[in-house]
Amino acid sequence: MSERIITYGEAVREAIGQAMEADPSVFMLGEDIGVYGGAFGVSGDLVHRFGEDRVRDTPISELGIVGAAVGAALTGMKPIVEIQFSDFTAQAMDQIVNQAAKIHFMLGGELAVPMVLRAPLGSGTGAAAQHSQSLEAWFAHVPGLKVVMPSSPYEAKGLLLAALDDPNPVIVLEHKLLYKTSGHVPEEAYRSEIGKSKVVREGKDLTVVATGVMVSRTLEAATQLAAEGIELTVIDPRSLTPLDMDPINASVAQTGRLMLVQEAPKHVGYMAEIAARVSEGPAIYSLTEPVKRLAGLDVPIPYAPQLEKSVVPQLPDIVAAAKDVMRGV
Amino acid sequence: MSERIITYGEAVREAIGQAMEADPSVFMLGEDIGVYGGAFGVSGDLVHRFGEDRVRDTPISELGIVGAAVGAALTGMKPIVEIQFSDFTAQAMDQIVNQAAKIHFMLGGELAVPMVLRAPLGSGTGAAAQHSQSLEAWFAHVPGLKVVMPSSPYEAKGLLLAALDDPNPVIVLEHKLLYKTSGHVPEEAYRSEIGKSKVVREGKDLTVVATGVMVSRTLEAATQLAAEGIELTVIDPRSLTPLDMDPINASVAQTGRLMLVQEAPKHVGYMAEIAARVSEGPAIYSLTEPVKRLAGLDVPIPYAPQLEKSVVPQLPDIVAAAKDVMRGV
Amino acid sequence: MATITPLTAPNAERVSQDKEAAIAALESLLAIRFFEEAVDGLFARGMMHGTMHLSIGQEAVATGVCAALRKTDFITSTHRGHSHCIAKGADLTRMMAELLAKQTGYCRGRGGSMHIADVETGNLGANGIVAGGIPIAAGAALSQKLQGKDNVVVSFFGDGATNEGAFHEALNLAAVWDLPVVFVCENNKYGMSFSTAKSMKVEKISDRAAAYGMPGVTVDGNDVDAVYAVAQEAVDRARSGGGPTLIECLTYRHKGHSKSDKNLYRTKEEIDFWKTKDPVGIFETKLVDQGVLTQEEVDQVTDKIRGEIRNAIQEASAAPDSDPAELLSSVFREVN
Amino acid sequence: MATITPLTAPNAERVSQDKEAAIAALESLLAIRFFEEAVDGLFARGMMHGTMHLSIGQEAVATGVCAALRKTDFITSTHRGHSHCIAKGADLTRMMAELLAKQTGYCRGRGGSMHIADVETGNLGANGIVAGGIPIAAGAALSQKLQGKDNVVVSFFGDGATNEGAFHEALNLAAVWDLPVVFVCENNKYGMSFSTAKSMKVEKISDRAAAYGMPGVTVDGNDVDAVYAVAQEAVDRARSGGGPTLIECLTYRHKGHSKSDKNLYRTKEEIDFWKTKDPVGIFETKLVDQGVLTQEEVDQVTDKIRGEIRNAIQEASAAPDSDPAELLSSVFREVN
Ligand SMILES: Cc1ncc(C[n+]2csc(CCOP(=O)(O)OP(=O)(O)O)c2C)c(N)n1
Ligand SMILES: Cc1ncc(C[n+]2csc(CCOP(=O)(O)OP(=O)(O)O)c2C)c(N)n1
Ligand SMILES: [Mg+2]
Ligand SMILES: [Mg+2]
Repeated sequence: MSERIITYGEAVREAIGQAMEADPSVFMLGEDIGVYGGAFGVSGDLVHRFGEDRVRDTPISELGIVGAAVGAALTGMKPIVEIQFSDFTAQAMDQIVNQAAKIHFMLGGELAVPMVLRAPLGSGTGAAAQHSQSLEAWFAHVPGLKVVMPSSPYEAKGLLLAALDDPNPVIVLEHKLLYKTSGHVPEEAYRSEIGKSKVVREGKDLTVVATGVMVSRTLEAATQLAAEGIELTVIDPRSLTPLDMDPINASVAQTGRLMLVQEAPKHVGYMAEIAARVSEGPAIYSLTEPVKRLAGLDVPIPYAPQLEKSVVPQLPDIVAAAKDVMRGV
Repeated sequence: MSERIITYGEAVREAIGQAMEADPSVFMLGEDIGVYGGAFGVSGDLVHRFGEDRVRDTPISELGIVGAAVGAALTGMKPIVEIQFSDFTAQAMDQIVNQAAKIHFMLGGELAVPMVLRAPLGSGTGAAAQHSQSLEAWFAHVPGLKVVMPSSPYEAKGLLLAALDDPNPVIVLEHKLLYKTSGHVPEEAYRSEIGKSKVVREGKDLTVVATGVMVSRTLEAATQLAAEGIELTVIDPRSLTPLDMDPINASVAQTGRLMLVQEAPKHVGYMAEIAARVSEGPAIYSLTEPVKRLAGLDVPIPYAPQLEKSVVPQLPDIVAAAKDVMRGV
Repeated sequence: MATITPLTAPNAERVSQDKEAAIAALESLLAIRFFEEAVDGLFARGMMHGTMHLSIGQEAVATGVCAALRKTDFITSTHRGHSHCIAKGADLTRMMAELLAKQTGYCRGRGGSMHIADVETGNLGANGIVAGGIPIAAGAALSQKLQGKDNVVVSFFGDGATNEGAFHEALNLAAVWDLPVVFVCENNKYGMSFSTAKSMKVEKISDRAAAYGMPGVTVDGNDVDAVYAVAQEAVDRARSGGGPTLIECLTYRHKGHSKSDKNLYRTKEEIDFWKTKDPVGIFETKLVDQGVLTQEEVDQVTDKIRGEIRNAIQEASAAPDSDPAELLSSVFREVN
Repeated sequence: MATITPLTAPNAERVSQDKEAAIAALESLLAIRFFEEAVDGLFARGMMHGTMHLSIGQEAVATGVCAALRKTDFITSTHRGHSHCIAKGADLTRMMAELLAKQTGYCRGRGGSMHIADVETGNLGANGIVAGGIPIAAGAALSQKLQGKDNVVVSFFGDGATNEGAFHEALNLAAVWDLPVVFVCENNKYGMSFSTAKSMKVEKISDRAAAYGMPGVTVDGNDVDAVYAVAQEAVDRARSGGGPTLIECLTYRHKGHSKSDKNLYRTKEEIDFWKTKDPVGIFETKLVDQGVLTQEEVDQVTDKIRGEIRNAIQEASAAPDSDPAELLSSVFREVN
């Protein structure tokens, strides 16, 4: 089979298109997703294929939109909400956290909220502090939400289709810098399992867990490091909630070293959870070095390109940090 | 000096009253803080002392209220916003996170947002899932916010006065169950330092870090355990951002054992950060046992008293968990 | 099970003109009243947990509105939601069981007073968040439209809720999408302690409809007939594709906001005045005066409903307490 | 430094009737136009980072409104904020430096186009969040009132912003507290790609003022004189304790929403039509026609402003790049 190469953005669009073809209850709503094609071009031509009813442009009112999705999900539809920048989920936190996440449990289990909320996160586009955050830790901390972070075109499609099969609210955090990156994506509708971490590279020296854009960046680092004789295992949790620790623990047992890479600010970020889980279990006894967290600085994302790059782990930072761990510093 | 005993709620009120007397720029705004006296009775008679202008009842519009506080703070005032239940910060996350937290940095450092946002968190009152959350991890993760969690009447006053001295936005997360608890509170206006953890009990066997209502609950557990010959060091970080690890690391170096107690759901909760910090530093080599996190279950808070109690660490749970750590299970 | 006769649209202009509809409405008014008096008592005796928001004094709103609805229509409700729940046809035993933290309660004891939902009767849930249900109602209405169903959604909320952004965004969405939804504001003059006179500068909350280009109407919320009339018109409009309406029902709660209310923000005179406009008494008197029911028939209905409430309390009390064992497994709906 | 003559209230009813005020207004219009044409060019040549929202075509709004303001008055601005910034009196060099990611920029390179603030001229900041500045403006106005100052606050925002909950909550607060604030909506017919015809069902956005019991007025936003007239009235009312006003300025942006806009949602005809209503050209013509300025004088002003913009670019380009070294230390303001 020849590899079909498409972009991450196209992979998301393809997943939505296939879901909408297969299931009339699936529809999209969000700002500028119609004729504009989406702020990041993700919805593209979907409005022409499925019409304005099912690819529904909305007024600028994130709380209302997410609330509308909750109401639609409660009554037989399967909405996909697009929030233009994940920063604007701040506007909609009540509907996401106090409503969508809790309704199934709180109302006794008869009702459910099968909806998908997609939002791009991350820095690197010069959009500054209010358009560049990585807020995955917020959502991952809320019982009742599932949270996935596709790190490649393949996962962008597979995780989104899995999210659409799930009868619960699923937050899909896409990364802006990945939209235009390309990779192998099968044409058929396949699923990536939510709740299974994926080992994307195996190596004997150092276990690295990374999310979002940091997965491909870490893979690049791994290639560089391999040339210097350092072999990385790279694990992409894919789903932050639920989190599958098995491959991480297994790998740490082999390598004895653990590095965690995220774009979000370090303090109380998602990777703290993985460090905590390791520190709580038998894996802690396998560690020959302290855990290393490589994360964004605890600052808002600045505008200037040189500043923006300096606050988030870049390729050389990952390489250097891995070497530090190997050298025991 | 005889100990003056007042409640936690009274301590908060006293701090506000002293600040308002000392500084005309201090004022309060929030829902039902005027003649009603506040949903938890905290503002009490302040409206009679300082008038409706400075103890300002607001319409039900959390986003607007916090935004108004931001605007007032930018232009010479020092607002104290009360959000009735910390769950409703969800409504105001944009103003808290995208505005208040970022303005000083993002706008180049000339402007600042000296405001205090007080909100009660926690379960135990039968108010169910939308009125019982412990969302401290959200705020602690946001660069530009300081976050404190007073665990006693003494800290309620000291941390609030310190927050009011701070030229930055400070989130003060009070615990509902503590409002009616009493303790020693000096009459004069004193400050608790933000960014300094406090060792509230010293013992040689096990280091326990706890926040909010879990501090007093852990102290009770410590008393019980002492009777059985197990001596706990209990540390209250008081400020979650910035976090002071020094006493924690120092204590772990002595005890070799670390237990972390929080009410919030465990997954991606605040205590993961402390575990991660320990796992990253030399303290990891002092550990003779894995770290133990005792936290809320990863579920929304249920209504029924027996359910509500079962999802959050109670006194017997703390005692049992400490013994488990001591026994190495 | 403890149930009342389902509300029904009268075969006449007014509810009070059709004996069958009138009896159902009276049952609804009384069931709400007695249910809440009962839980008020249980709470006072420490037999109930949490907090409680009573709609005593506001019974005509839910009753009049739900008389205009079909069973397949949906509602979203509020923290002060017992009345909506009962008027839409909920089982009083399961409601009571929920408040008593029983496994047989509507939410299996997880929700309590503020979170009762009833799939059976289209109640999408009470809501602890002020204005939280309004966007959800818009979404449920969008869902009906997309599915080509002719169900209507009613969203109940208070005066205070109209100051929340969620109200604004939801009404705008409903308007631009011509959704089959009716927004019913129960203006009881206060959002907790804060009066509408202070919380907004409009004379009538229904004036806010103009900001969304939708019809707005204000009605005496203590008069079942009046509420029914405007609700029926709005529901018809919604069902026939005419889009949303904002209805403001002027009413009053006799009790405090919740259990912790000391009533410092309103006068005894005001409360007494509104007690003279008691919706239950007004409706009873009207029925007897108009000769639709005799006083004996009213008394019979009263006895029946008292019996149902007693029944509900007994059945609910006998049920097993809700069980912590199953909590963890039900945060997520199982993936099939 | 590259500055223009500060805007000033005319000694006449209209700006165009007072030579001094008219020159200042013309400088403002041209400075906004040329500044944005310059950054558009720099962006196209890859010399600028991030994104950019241009207000070319909307210059009369900021100019007319700020002519009615004092230096001590405050504004809150938007993602499309260059015009407000310039009209309020910002230094063009520091603005340009910010866009060029320089240490000397208004935000030391941390904010970029969407976050310029200027303490000096009372600009509390552009805002990347649609409607984010509106509640902040209400708060700044509350602050003036509490401090007994007679400053006024103007909040600029777009048509799309009026669909956000933040708009609703802020206007309501301003109304009930009688705050000295003027809400200026620049209705350029689109929120990104979504037209007001689809995003709301009101004829005029100013009709939304009724929901807050405040005056609302719609004005030709491409006419400096017309904008000034309504702004002056609203500012006077605010300053004298008469409370807030909602002003809707009808205008149009000639350029796309931002750099990624393919303009698929509007027609060439519509764009061309609005170009015939260019606020800069209209004002120039009026001044010459009315004999307030000669064409030569207009040309002189034009040359002066072109020079200032060139100057700004040169000075800004020569400044040092913003420095990562100091980032970590300035997340919090130092505790004294
Ligand atoms: C978002 C939010 N803010 C505040 C509260 C606290 N609260 C609960 S009910 C209430 C008053 C609501 O007033 P209104 O909408 O008029 O309804 P009523 O209680 O009068 O029925 C308040 C402030 C809440 N539950 N949710
Ligand atoms: C809360 C929020 N939602 C969405 C966006 C993305 N966005 C930026 S500008 C814009 C359009 C704003 O329209 P309008 O208020 O009319 O202002 P204009 O761009 O026309 O000046 C949108 C949707 C945002 N920045 N903030
Ligand atoms: Mg009310
Ligand atoms: Mg616009």
